[in-house]
Amino acid sequence: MADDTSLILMVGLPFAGSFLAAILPTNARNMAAGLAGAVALICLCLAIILYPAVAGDGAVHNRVEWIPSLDLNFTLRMDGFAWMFALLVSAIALLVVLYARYYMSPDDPVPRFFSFFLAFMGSMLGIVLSGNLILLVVFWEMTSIFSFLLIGYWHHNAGARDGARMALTITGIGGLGLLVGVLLIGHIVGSYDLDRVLSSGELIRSHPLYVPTLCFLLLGALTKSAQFPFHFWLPNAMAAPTPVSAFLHSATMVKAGVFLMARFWPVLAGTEEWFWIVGLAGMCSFLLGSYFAIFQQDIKGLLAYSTISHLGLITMLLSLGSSLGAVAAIFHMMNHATFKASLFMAAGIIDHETGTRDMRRLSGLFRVMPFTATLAMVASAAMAGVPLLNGFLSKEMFFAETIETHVNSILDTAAPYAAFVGSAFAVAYSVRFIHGTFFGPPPTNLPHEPHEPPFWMRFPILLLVLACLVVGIIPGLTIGPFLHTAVVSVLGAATPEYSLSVWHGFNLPLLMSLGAFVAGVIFFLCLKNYLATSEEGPPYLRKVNGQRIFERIMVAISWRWARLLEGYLGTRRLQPQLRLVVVVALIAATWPIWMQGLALKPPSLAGADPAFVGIWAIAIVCAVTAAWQAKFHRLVSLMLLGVAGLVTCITFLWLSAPDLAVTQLLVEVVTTVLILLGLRWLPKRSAEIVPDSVPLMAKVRRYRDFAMAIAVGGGAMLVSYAIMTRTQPATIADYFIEKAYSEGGGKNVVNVILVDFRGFDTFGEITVLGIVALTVFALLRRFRPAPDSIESPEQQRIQNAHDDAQPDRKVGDTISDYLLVPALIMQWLFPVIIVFAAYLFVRGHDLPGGGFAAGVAMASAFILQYMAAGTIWVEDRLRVLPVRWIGLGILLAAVVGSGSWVFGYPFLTSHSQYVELPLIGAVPAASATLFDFGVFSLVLGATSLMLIAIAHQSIRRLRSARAAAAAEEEAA
Amino acid sequence: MSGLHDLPAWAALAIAFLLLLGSGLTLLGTIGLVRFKTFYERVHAPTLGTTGGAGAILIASMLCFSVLQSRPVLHELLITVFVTVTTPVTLMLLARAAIYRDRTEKADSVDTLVGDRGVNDGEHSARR
Amino acid sequence: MTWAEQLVIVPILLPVMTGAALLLIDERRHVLKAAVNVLSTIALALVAIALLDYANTPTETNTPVTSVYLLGNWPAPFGIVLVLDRLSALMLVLTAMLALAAVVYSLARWHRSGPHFHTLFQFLLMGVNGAFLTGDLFNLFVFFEVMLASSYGLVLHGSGQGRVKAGMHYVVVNLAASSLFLIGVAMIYGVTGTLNMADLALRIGAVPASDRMLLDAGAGILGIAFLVKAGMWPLGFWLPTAYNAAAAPVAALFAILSKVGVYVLLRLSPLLFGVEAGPSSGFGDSWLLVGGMATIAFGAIGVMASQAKGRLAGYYILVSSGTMLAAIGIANVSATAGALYYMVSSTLAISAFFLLIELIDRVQDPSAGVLAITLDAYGEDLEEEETEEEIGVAIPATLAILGLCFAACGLLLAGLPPLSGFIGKFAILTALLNPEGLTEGGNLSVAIWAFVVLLVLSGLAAMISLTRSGIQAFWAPIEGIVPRVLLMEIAPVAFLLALCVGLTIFGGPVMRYMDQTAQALHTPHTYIRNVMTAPRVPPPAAPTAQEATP
Amino acid sequence: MSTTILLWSLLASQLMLAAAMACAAYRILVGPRAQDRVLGVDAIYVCGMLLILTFGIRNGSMIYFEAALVIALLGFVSTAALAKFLMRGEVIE
Amino acid sequence: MRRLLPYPLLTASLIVMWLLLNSFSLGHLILGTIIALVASLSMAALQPDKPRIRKWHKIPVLIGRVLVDIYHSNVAVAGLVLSGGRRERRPGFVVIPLTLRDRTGLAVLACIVTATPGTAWVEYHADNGRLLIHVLDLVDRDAWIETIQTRYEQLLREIFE
Amino acid sequence: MELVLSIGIGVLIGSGVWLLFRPRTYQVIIGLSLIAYGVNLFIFSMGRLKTAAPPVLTSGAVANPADFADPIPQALVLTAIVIGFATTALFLVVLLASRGLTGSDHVDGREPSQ
Ligand code: NA
Ligand code: NA
Repeated sequence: MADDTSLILMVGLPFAGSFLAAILPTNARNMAAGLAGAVALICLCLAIILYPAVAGDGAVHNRVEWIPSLDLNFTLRMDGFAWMFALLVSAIALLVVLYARYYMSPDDPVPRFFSFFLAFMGSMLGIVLSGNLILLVVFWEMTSIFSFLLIGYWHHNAGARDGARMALTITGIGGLGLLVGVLLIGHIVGSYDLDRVLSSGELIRSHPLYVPTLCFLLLGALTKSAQFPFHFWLPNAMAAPTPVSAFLHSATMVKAGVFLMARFWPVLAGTEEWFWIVGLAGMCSFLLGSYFAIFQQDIKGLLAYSTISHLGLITMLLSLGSSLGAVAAIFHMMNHATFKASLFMAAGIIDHETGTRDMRRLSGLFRVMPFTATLAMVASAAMAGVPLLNGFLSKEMFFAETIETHVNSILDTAAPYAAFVGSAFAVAYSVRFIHGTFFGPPPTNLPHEPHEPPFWMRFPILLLVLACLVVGIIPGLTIGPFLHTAVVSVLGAATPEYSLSVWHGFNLPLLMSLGAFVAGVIFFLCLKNYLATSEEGPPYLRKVNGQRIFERIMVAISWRWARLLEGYLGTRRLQPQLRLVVVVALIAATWPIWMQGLALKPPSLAGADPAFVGIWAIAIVCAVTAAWQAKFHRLVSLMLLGVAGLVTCITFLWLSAPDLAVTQLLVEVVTTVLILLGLRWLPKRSAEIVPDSVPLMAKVRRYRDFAMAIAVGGGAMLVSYAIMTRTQPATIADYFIEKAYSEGGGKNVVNVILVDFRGFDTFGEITVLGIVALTVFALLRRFRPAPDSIESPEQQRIQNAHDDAQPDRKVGDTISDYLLVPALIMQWLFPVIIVFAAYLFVRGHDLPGGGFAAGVAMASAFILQYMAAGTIWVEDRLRVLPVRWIGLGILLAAVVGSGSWVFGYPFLTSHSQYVELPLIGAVPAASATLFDFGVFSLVLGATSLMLIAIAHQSIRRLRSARAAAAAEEEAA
Repeated sequence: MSGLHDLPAWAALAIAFLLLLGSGLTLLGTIGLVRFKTFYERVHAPTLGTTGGAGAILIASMLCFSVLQSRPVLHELLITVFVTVTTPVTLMLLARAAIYRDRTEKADSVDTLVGDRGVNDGEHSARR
Repeated sequence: MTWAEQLVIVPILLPVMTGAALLLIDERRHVLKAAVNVLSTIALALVAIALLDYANTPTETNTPVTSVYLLGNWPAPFGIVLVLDRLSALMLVLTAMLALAAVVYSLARWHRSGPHFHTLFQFLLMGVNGAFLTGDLFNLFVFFEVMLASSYGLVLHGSGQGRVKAGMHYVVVNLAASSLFLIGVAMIYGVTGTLNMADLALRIGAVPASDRMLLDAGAGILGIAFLVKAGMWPLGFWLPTAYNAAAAPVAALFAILSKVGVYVLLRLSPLLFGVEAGPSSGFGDSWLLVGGMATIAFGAIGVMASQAKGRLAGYYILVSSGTMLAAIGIANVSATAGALYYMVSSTLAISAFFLLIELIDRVQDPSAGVLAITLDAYGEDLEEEETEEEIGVAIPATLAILGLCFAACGLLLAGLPPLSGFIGKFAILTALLNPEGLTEGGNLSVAIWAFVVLLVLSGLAAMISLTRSGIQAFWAPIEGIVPRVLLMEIAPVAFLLALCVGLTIFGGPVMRYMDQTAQALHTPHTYIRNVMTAPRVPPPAAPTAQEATP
Repeated sequence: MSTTILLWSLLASQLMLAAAMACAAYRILVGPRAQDRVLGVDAIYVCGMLLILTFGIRNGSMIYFEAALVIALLGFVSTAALAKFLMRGEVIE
Repeated sequence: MRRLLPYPLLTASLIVMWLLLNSFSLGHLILGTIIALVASLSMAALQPDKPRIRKWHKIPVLIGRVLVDIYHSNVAVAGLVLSGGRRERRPGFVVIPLTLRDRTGLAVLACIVTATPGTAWVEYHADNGRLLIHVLDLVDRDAWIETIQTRYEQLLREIFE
Repeated sequence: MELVLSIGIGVLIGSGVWLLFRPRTYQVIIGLSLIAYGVNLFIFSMGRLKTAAPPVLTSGAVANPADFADPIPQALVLTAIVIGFATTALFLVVLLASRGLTGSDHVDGREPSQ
């Protein structure tokens, strides 16, 4: 198999496996485990097969173009370091799968677990194998996501949910930081290709954006590796099933952070900023982690803090900027993975077999599970750094490095002391773990009766512990070459001389080790009794709970502050929104005028018709009064609005727009009726309910609104005046006037524009009308009047009561008397208006009028009948199917428009011609006329539909009352 | 303002007279609308415009266009007819509504609703 | 005219004719109406794809395809023109995809919860497609109105207090915006004497200095109208409420509506105020940038502050709009390309999310969906339709599938890898940081830094909020209520998400398309030339035959 | 001369009609009751119609005639609706 | 024929209307006839009472009277307005018992009464035929009853009943 | 003429805007109508003002555009009138529905808490 294909397979297989596992049935436990194991095994084998290539050529590449224009490609790249990690990831994955097969309960949806697990594994492999930084970020965030799912696997447990969320939030923030950092690197280097970036160290370090880049990248790395001050998510992630912890917190997830730091070590390390930031974070994590670990009562908590501490150790090593430190760091990454994985698994066995992980309740388990205990003890020893185990070797290197001077500073001077103290703490918590769990009196009162777990559950631990031993005893023969390959791939030419051997002579590091060992044991002995009963967490610092602080901050920022800000910066009320729209538009219009100035012709009334001035004086007074009266005197306001409308119509007429005048007049009539129909359903409102004194704030608001209204009105006035008094540029209108008759076949240019030149606008516009009518209809189908409007209007009740009370009258006499004569006239006007509508329609193309005006006129004929005789009367006689008219109108217009297709012309190409009819003479036969008929049909339908739909509300109420009465009768 | 210059003097003068008459009558009608004290008096006012006023102006219009176009232009007749037929509808409906409103407020018989008494005591808010 | 050229108008005509024809079918024949609607939508999708393919055909001269359709066979700039180019084709396809998902989803039950759903649905498509295709400013207004009118109907579809309240705000604010639109168009006409966009582009540079302030003021007012529709802060407060109130399929389709405003700005800003515009060049860009960023910030805050998923989604639309606006304000090709990709991805995702919300809410309260329709909608309606038993197949493993879809939506919305949400965001970010191209570097302004930070933080806000609501929906319930979800409800969600996956996998070609689109937008010569010289179909040999083009 | 007289009388007549409209508007504004206002609306519509007619004469054009016709034929619809609303509280029953 | 032409008078009027609106030509006559027919047919759908005119020749008489009265009352009312407050007016209501029952006749009467400045139709009770009118300057109540009844009602009854 | 019309436009739009900011739905609908008048006139005015020059050709001869008022704003206003009418109707019904469902005629569907 080609090497590059193997790379793809290594990343792809886990995802494929994940998908397969996801679709397995919930109870397919063994199949899921087998699948996961097989995938891990194949990955492991692939890694092993790839070793020669990696060791020989330095790196295996596979590049698949993804989005080349963004320099985002699916580039995989395996060098020694990546290989080491890939091996570690797949090997430990294999072991964890085996372990998990026994660990997971049949009640759990195990396939889902393995699905997440495999996806996580694939993401982790993706991180280590990415040859493109953006791709790395992709996988990086995917590990966050899948770890979230894995930690929250037992989501019925609130702790799991919170832990998962916190892990995701912290690592997600880190991931975003990493993204920004990577983007900055791309900005500096000009590429996201890892090879190019790795060879641009000098460029990056000398770039002005180096510090921000560094900070962002470290934000990613430190959060992922749970380094101070982002460490607190890790202990909470212990709510995950133990196999998850064993995998995530040994070889993967948290290792991704230090992996990244090591990966970028040649590019970023060696500066003072790097030293300080990384060093400080590492040292704090190292010390805090180990100190906190001592005081944990939960085994997994202890291991979690220990993980923080060990990763702090690695971080410290990387911070130093010395190549030997880097070697030690890489070495410790591997060592920590092996012993920590085994320890987590052991903790899981204890939990699984006893039902608890609380060291206060556990003791003397050595008696019941000696084999497991032995393994755990060896692994703990490795963790404590006991000689002949792998942990010892890297710790010695660590000591040796801390003693050296790197960047002369307090931090550097403090390093050896910190190393010593931290190691002593490590010994203390390791001893505590072993002592508290396996020794002491036999366990009592445990949830389960403890016993050894099945062999295959112990087996992974056994293998890992063996590895700890073998590496610890004969490092040079076992891990040596692989480590070297890894180191060389990171450090390249800067690879230092180092030796991997158990015995380096009796030197200061060894002395420190011994001292730390002794100090740690003594420290433990001092604390032993206290720890047996103490609360979780170290004394005094218990209250400083990172998790709680984080939660508080999160809740404050993401919830309380966000809501407050949402309230401050936004509104759910309509009026402020409208004010904003208006103000912003005002600013948008004022700004350019303000900046550039506006030259205005001096205002003058010369040339103005006095009558025109007069009617506008009326309109202005009426408009202002309409605005003023609209709250309490609705009818007055409506009438005044009508006056303003009438003056508008006359203005159109005066200024040479008879079509507009006719249309506006017709619309005016229909609108008035419409609003009157609506008024029936509005609450009574009279001035009496107004409190005498208006609160100050309301007054202020009113003045503000008033000022805004004046500003807007003044603006509109200025702008319209300015434009009206400027000479008009050459407009496209000239063309229309010239061609209206010769090509459009009509003399009324406006109408020709409407049905021909710009018929498409009309087509859209009538559709709007149709849509609105349908909406009105739909909304009224569900109309439910307010309780105080359900009754008949007061007038009708009084009149009916009056009729009822008079012996010679019956209910309804008043109305029939009232309408006796008017109704007759209105009825006889019906055909007259129809003829008038026909007139408007027919002459439209040559003179003012047209389909729209005709439609509205026709609709008023119907309305008049409804007004005269009532809904029921009319509908007994006329079948009004407005919805059909709407549909037919649109269809007709569209069909006429597309008729031109047949002749190969675009939509709406009109065909106009005067046809000689016998007896009649030349008749204009433009296809536009048919189009106009569609308009007519639609307008008629839409207008009637709206008015009738509202009118129907009155009789619907009657009908429902009648139905209710009938139902009552039936019941009685 | 083309066409008007083509009008013969007699027509121009006749039109001018009719126009002034019509608009004068209309104005008088609306002045009545302002001046009359009660609603029932005011009802009469607009009819001055719809009969005399409109009649005069429509005749002026007919005259003008008939002369200008040298053919009888009679479509103004339609306006006359429509106005004559439609104005009463509104006025009838309105007058009856006013009666009703006064009755419900005064609970009186019609016959007391005469003259200045009983009507319009300055209720300033239109009801609904 | 070739069929391909005639096809340009089909995305407008097909919906309107379908909508009209649906009116002739009796209201009670749901199945027939639904079938007509679905078939028409499918046909529309096919047409849109064909047009996209056509727009993406390489031309001999290597200039972008700009197909001009002269309505009524009147030459530009006098008649109305439709213009198909990569951008409009892209928007058409996007619309069709959302429509397809929404219509199928609605068949589960929403389409019966009020009259004329199908007609309004088709008319909305007509309006949206028209807005994307038209090359005429006033015709744009008309299509905006078509779109808005049907959206008014649809937002109120199903009635009920919440919808009516939200709908009222939606209607009023948009009416105000429509007035601004008219004023803006009128002013531009008053100063330049034309309505055709391409012609306008030619004339703007030549506007005399004494009139320029009026032109700019008109353009500013017009811009505000679009910004109201795009939901820019502080003009978009109506949006989350309205979208939250709308029925699920309606909200899903509405995801495209806020993009119409964005589209217009995207189209007009470089066309009218590009380098050719003389002193007006670059007009409004900095306002867009600042406003866009404010919108991102406000949207992100709202996303975090929202408990109801519908509101969250609504606020996310603001984030998405803000991102687009700010990217338009940046006015550079690669940022525009990235923004286009981002827009497609976020629109699909938000649409899927709107559909999903209703299904997820059933996890917490299985009766929620049904109640939403019937509770306060019917009242004492006598014409109440008979409540039919739901038709369709309920799907197994509902929770897992819902969870998966939710996760996918979450990733897309938060811009997390590996889905297209991340790629879109990354494309914008990398364009911001490398305005001259990745290998060129260049100086970065404070505004760009602010934009970068906002983009990143808005993703974070989405992540936090979505995690919160996801945990609440899927992990918190003690009793595992398995809601009844029909195949035709989940399939559209899956379809939209699959499109996002497709966008991810085929990121390369898609991004290339976006690059070319952005390139054409920023160098509109071809657009202008093709519109202004579009040949008329020669009139039949009539005596009055006019010359083909002026 | 006669044309001048005609033009002046047109002007005067339009002014008078505008004044008539003002009077009617006064009634609408002042009321005091709704029916008075409706009366004003009715009157103002008639005045408007006459104004349109005079305008047509003034321009010697019949093109403005439709507008007057619309008022004559349909203008009453809104006032009748208003009146009916006053009487019955409902325009269409 | 009756189906096609339910209201011949209406149809004819509509044709006249059409021809007045448009200039007279053969084409318009045909078109107008078609439109008028359609309009009459739609009117038929409303099933109004069919007015029957018995004495055609009285119509000009009526029109003449109305025109004269309108002229007189125009002058009278204009005078009233001009005189302002100087002359005392006595507005008042008059109840007029009518025997005319034909709806069309009543409608014509209503139009006449209302269109004439100075009188206004206020209320009509169909059951007892009592008509309430308002008169701007009510000098003599009985004279008004007399005028309405003899000058108009009688004529209308002749025409319509 | 220009001055009068521009003042008129300003007053119509200004009064409409004032009503737009009011809390009662009815005020808003009147406001929208006033704005619609103002905006229509505004659009119309963009074609400049011409008296007695309706864009209606008197003969079939080729016309001189200078003799006629600009027809385009007129066509635009016609469209705007129709759309304005439609939206008024729509808003009216929405306010009715809102009033019916919420019992309030406040634009926010509930009385403001004092
Ligand atoms: Na009278
Ligand atoms: Na009278």
